[in-house]
Amino acid sequence: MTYLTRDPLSIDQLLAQVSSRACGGTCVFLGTVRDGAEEDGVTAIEYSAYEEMVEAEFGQLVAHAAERWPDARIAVRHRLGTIPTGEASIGIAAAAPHRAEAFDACRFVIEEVKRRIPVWKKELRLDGTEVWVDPSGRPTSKPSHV
Amino acid sequence: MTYLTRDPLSIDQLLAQVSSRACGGTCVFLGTVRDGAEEDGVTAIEYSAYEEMVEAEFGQLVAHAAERWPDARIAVRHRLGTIPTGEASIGIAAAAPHRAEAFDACRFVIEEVKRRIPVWKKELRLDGTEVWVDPSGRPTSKPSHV
Amino acid sequence: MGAMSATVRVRFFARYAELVGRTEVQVSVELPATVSDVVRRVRTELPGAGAIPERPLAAVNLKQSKLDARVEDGDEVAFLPPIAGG
Amino acid sequence: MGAMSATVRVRFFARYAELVGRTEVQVSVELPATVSDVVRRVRTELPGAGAIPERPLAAVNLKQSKLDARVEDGDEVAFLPPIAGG
Repeated sequence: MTYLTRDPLSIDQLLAQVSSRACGGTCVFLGTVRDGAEEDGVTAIEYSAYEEMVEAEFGQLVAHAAERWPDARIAVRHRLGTIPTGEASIGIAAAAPHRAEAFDACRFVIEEVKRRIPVWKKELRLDGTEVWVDPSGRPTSKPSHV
Repeated sequence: MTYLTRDPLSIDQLLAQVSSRACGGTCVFLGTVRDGAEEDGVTAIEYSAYEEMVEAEFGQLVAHAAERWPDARIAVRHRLGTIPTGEASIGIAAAAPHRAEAFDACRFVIEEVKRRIPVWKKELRLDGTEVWVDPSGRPTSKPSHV
Repeated sequence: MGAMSATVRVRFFARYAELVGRTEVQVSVELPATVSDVVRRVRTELPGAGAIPERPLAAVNLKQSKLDARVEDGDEVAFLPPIAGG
Repeated sequence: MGAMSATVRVRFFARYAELVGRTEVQVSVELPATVSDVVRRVRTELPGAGAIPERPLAAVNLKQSKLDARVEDGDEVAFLPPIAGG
């Protein structure tokens, strides 16, 4: 089971992984490459990872979620490589008998991803510049920030 | 713009409605017909509605969500008719610049739906019985519960 | 001089429609009248409607409404079973 | 009698890999040694690595690790820039 892919994410595939007759609520989260008010002409983000560690961490993270929400079914996939603006870099699906568990489990997974999954991103800008994104979500190119 | 359909719900269509370069997080909720531990051989649910009122209420609900999360983009569709176990009866998509708004707006919509959208469901069972579902989520066939 | 009367369209849904065996009926009430007056009239005169609660969830012209809300000629009054959407 | 020494595989990612111009290097340290010892060795001896912080986020054998954690021969030590996944 691999949590990483270099291909566009398929929501249908994530949904198929979690679907069950016993589940009445499914929450899906998609993180997409943004070029909004806080950005500055982002055309794509280049995602890289410590791949072996990502696989291990995702395995633990999903196991942890399964302990906390035993009736939930969870699927997650992170895309690596150059992802154009508007496309998804991560997809999470959580299905559960009731909606509260589905929302909570899905939210838990994305928060944990942000905290501990070793993935990095470099924004590629319209003007040709490339900027590493810092964990607060804003890019930094100044070494003093590191 | 209609919020109701008798056809299977299309997640792709909901996502297309909310997608935007400025949004980095999208939360989707699917409510599906369940046949789990609390149910008793549910093969399908027959959904009916006060259709004109549903359209009016959804319009207000989405407008209310747009006031509360001005940067969020929200799409919702409810399916009516006989929906087999495992298929979705409602689909909600909320996209926003940041994930917290996407989750919160999506959750708000489904909670409000449960509270005020005039839709009713009748479970169709394997044994041929049909049972109206009461708002607590459990079916009741006893008039004394009404 | 006779009292003014109003004709309202009453609609039934889901289990209530099953109980009364129809989805709508026209009802005349003397003005001034409230939703409660319409409920009372329907429950006593329409076969099967006695099983609808005395204080059902109601809507007037597509908006949820209190039972003491006024109804006017031409209004649409709906009796709503407990909502179970989503 | 010479001190025991350990060879560890050090891996660099993202900005750190750019700074040092490579993704991995073999480092020898005298035992007992900690992650900090590996960091110090790399920062002083590898061109470009001085720009890696003195106390980077680190992982040993795929698990986040404190800087005072012991390293053994054959371990994989990774220096991780601030995590920015999702």
